[in-house]
Amino acid sequence: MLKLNDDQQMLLDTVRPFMADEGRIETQLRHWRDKGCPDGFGHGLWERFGQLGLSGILIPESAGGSGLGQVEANVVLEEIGRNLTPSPFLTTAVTAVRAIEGTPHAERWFPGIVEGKTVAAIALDEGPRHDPAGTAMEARRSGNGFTLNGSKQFVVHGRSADFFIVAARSGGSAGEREGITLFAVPRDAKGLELENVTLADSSKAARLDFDEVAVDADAVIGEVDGGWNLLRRALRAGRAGAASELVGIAAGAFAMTNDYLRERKQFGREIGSFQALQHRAAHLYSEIEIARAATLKAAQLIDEEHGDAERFTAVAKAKAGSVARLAVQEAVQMHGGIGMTDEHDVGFYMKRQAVMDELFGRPSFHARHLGKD
Amino acid sequence: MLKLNDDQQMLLDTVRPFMADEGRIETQLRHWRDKGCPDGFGHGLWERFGQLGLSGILIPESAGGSGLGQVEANVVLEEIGRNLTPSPFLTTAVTAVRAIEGTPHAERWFPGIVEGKTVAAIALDEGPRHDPAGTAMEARRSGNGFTLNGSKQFVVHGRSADFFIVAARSGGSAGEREGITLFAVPRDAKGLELENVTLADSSKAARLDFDEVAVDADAVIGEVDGGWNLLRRALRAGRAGAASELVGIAAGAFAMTNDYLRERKQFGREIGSFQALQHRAAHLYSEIEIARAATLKAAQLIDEEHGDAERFTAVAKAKAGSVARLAVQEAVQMHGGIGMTDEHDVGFYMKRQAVMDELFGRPSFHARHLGKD
Amino acid sequence: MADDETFRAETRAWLEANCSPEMRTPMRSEKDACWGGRNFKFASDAQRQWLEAMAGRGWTVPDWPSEYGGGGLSPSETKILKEEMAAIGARVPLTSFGISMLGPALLKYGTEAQKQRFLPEIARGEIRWCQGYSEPGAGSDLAGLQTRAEDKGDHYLVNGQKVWTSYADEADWIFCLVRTSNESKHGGISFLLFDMESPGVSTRPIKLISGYSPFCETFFDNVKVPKDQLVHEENKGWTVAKYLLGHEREMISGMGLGGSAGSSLLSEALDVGDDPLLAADLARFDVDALAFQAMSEHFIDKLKAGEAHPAEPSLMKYAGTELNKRRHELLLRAGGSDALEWESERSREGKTARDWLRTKANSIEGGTSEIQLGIVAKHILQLPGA
Amino acid sequence: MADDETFRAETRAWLEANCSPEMRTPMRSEKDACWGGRNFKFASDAQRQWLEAMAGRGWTVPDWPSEYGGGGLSPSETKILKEEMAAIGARVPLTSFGISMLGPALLKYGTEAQKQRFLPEIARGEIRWCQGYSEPGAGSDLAGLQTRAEDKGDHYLVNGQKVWTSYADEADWIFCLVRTSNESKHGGISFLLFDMESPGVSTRPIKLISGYSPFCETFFDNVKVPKDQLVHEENKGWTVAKYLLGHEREMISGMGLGGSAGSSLLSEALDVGDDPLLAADLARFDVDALAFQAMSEHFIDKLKAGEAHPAEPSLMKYAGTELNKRRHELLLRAGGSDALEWESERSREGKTARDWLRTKANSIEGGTSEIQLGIVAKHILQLPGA
Repeated sequence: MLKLNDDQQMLLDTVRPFMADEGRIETQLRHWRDKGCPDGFGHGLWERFGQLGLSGILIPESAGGSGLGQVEANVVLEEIGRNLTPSPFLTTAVTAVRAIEGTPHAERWFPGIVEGKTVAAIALDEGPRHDPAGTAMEARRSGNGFTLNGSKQFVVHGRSADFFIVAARSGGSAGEREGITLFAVPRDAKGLELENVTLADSSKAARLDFDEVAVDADAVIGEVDGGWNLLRRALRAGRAGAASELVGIAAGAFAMTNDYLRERKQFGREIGSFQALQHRAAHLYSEIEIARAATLKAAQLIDEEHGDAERFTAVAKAKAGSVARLAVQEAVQMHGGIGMTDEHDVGFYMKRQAVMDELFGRPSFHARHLGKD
Repeated sequence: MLKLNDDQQMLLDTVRPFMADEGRIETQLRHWRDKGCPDGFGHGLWERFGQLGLSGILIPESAGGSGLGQVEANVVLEEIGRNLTPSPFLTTAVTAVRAIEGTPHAERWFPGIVEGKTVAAIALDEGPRHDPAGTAMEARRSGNGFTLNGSKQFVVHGRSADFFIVAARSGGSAGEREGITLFAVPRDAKGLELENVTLADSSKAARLDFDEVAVDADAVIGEVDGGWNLLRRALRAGRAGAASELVGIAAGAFAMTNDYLRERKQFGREIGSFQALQHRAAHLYSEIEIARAATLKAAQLIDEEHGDAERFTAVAKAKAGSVARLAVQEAVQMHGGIGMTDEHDVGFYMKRQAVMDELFGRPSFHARHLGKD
Repeated sequence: MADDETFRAETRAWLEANCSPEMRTPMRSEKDACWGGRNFKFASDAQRQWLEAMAGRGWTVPDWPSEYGGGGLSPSETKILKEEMAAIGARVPLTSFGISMLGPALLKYGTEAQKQRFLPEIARGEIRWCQGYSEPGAGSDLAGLQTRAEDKGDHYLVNGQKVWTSYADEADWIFCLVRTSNESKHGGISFLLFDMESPGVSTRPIKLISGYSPFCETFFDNVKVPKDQLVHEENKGWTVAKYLLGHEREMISGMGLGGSAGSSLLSEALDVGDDPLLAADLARFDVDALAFQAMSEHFIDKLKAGEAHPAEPSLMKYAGTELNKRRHELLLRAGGSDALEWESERSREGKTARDWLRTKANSIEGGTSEIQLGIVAKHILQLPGA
Repeated sequence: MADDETFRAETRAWLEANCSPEMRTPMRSEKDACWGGRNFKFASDAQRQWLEAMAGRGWTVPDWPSEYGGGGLSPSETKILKEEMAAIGARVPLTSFGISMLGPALLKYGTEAQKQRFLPEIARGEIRWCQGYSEPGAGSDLAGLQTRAEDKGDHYLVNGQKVWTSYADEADWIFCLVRTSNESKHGGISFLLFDMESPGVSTRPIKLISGYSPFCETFFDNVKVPKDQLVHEENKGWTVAKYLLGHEREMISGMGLGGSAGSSLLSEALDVGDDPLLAADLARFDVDALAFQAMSEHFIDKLKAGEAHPAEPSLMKYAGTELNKRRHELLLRAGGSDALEWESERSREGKTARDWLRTKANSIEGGTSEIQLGIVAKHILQLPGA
């Protein structure tokens, strides 16, 4: 059944009011931005995620988590998107958990994640565009371990991270899938320099410089030279999750706009009674519904370990990104001047959309590869 | 001045009523189609073009022509587009004339063109997509001349043609600009087989098979191996002309639609009073105006032999093609069911647009090359 | 669940035995479909046998009650049957507006006598139906219809004209909207059934821009219709019509889906030569087509669970038909000048171009895209004055 | 023509002598512009000298009459001046709403005394003007304004509030629409000029999503405005406003043009890495940008010849601003995650992202795209009820 089951619906009924209350723009995104918070999110809310069993949503019950799947993670992420709630949920609870599960690193880091205390960050991109196979950062064997050299960017929540999941090249050359190794690198590793960067949506994404950073052999996640499969598993979860967050962004911007259309009057009538706006709103609604269905399908296929999971994950990320872009553009335009002011929330949706559009690959990347990269 | 000058405006004031009367759908396109005319156009009208000085519009006055330029040819072509008038004007009076002017072939063929008696056809494409540099047809030196082997398609008005302008490869290899030679091949050449093909818009475009077709050295137009420049000159004129015809198609479909919007009632009011349709109509109108300006600029630059002429010709063909596509789609949709019937004229605009879109390169070809190919 | 598995095994075996190889090849066009009816010429014995076998089990309409000629299957059995048919590529045994449109309306609004009279004939493919909705001049404003039915005691006398009647020239009966009162626009419409061989009925095919004539104009000149062929109450035909239109939209949006889901990705299927801009358009189309495929599954699952918004078929109809138009624009462009040929054998008589033109009607027939957007704006988005 | 050539030669020589190298470098942003006014801080001596030299010849407003501080040039001379300035990359010496908006309105509707009083100051850049049109709650419905001006014999008493007043906090005077009658919506509006230092005027900057504050809210609390500062007749201010809006639209559409015409093709200028779909979008954008460049030339030539339809500036404003928004969407995407940085030195404090956000207002300010489309539909297409 391509719809939420009863348990998933119950989860939604819990998460939606929680996020709309504790995760709302006023008390989270705007609050931390105006305070100039260097993390860009509140650790208190992250601990609340832990108390509610959300931060450990993908972690097995045997390890103290909720033992749920991608569909459930996406339920949370759509609400995060709807409220633009800043949190390390996508990178830590979804992407990083999928990267290290089933490896010895899980034992070390899962407890802190379950509690909503630990933060992880993914250090993958090396240029302005997402290109996992293009990973060029050097991982040179030395002694018992490796020495890392190179730089990473767009490392979301890098400053707050307790550890980084770093993709580096131990063999082969940029462009090849073979030869990539994943490492878990602690934030205090010697030779690792971090620049905390504020993005357009007030989130923080670090740039990292690795200058002869030495790591032990046990820093390797999975197999040496065989990181591609783990990376794919992590990215699949991260991309499907990002798609769901984008659906939430689109739905949140649309809901705000539809309310505005019904209330705001011009020329003596509600602007929502103007047919040109009605048709655009109906088209946009239709697109959002389609993007949500595509994202749900991707999540279900991931949970089923289905062979089409990669393809539909790419479809979901591409579709949700394009639809969310249309949604925020229409939202700002239909709000008119007020939507251009910082005081109004709708502009936050536009900024967040731009960042999420790029994270883990933009729509054109996924449309082109359709899950093949 | 990027607008018509007084003389050009006067020409328009003559051509517009002429084409709307003698070139109209009922007496030309529909008439010849319903009669199953194998030429797809009326030779009587082509002679009228001659009497009015239109078929010789680009031919120097010294050779009996009107000695005018691309802007004037485009004035005629926009009216041809508006009325979907079938005629060999674009291929013969514009493209072929530019291919042979200044060569001995002009003396032979110009008089018949001036009279509206001679028809020429361009045999260039060898596959389903326009690709001049990809010309592969073999022109083998033999004796005093050449032997041609290969096939051509989308040879508009091929069956009616007195001669073909054929691009073939005397040197180099497919993909290179060097090594292409243009030939003037009479229709009765031995070894030349012709299949007359009806296209979606009821026009006729032959497929030609050259099986050891022997031609004399004087069949060469311009220099051996140096046909590229002549071909470019001819194609530039043909493309700019096709752009103008597309603007006419768009404008004709739009005018028919705008009239319909103002007359047709549904739900007790004119459908043109529905705001969603108003905005779409206004957007379309704006696009057509832009396409026309771009086409006029291309024509002016061609007449000035300006360095930007190639680039703006590409812009004009790409823009006019895309805009005309939007125009016919909106026209059919806004006409509703009646527009789907053969009895109504609006469907003819959609069919003609599709053919003109492809002729001398589709929008994506020109957007990509921007005059560089 | 165990029962389902038994049903699946039995069904598979039965299909294996009864569906001939010919009936497992894909249909190339509407012409290959089995439409049934009094005058239908079966394309082959295989086609006739397949219809008879399926109709014998009520499986032309598997989820209808068996007392009306249906299969009486549960939703999960119906799904299994469809899956098993799909697995061997079995053709639909009977294509019929009686099944997709009139039947559901009769099941909901027909009298017991009407159900017993008409439904089994539909299930067996004995009567081919056409739909008399649109009128010249009414267009999207369906309820603005003018065809009159005067009460003459035991019968109605029908006069007027319909247009866009699909295959009226091949149909046996018509279900038809007529005006029985001028007091209100929607409240003066009735829903009648009558035989196309009734005196006073005539049809004229409409030639389309694709060159085909699947639709007719249909004229009624003093046609007598017995009163027991009125469905639902007099002046309440609009209720029936709306219900039926919902089914039509589902069917059309389902067809839009069928147009793309079964086939491979355009970006993989088509050779675009050296045209990276077209390749880009194909890649984006594939994303949208796969996403819409997911939406179709989601919609059907919501429908089954009774959770779909009543206006959601409008959304599906809109999105599905616009997508299908775009698909054919791309197919045309990918074909280049080859695809512009209209009458050559090489181009299968212009199939690409004619199919492309045909799809332009998708967003007009069954309610225009503009009408669907208006319905979504009003009923789902609750926008004022929509 | 011989005269023109003489003028061109003289102009070239004068520009060569008077335009310093610094004033021949491109402006990087609005901040580099010379805005003039009482409190303007010149960025450099070169900037001041360039303004003084140009103003000295009346060439800040070359086509205004010389008795009002203009250059008194003919259209062809004006064109030559612009061409020669463009040839050496000379900066515009003075950026001013007085020049682009108020001036033309005063030339058409001002009294002789008003022209003599205000125009020379505008030409010399001594007074910086702002525009008081929009009000909170009115939005696109400009004529729905509520700011009241009561007739107090020799002066008006103005009370109310404006919004979206560009650089009100830096302006010296305001041209302002006020309501002098409630009898009719459009017929009760008057056009006033007054000093922003008048008692009762206050401003508050509005922070935008780009992080900048180029606009203000402006409040009027019992502001006294002498009656000789009324332009045109009382209650006929809407006529002046419409005339001026036309100029604003031309200017904005011209800016849209300037945003793309001067620069190179996006498909050549940007590195998109391995993203052929983005490359396809850039190629299509370039076609549209070059076509719009041609349209702009065509529009200007029609304007000069008096052949432009009065509603055509709406078309230009619509098309130009939508194009500019698209341009910045592409610039953002081409920049990838680098372009998302907001405060780093590397990103020039987020210039790409902030400029992108800024352009979202293009299709709102000066009349939304929806308003422009409505004007085209009504006045050019003559559609009913538009």
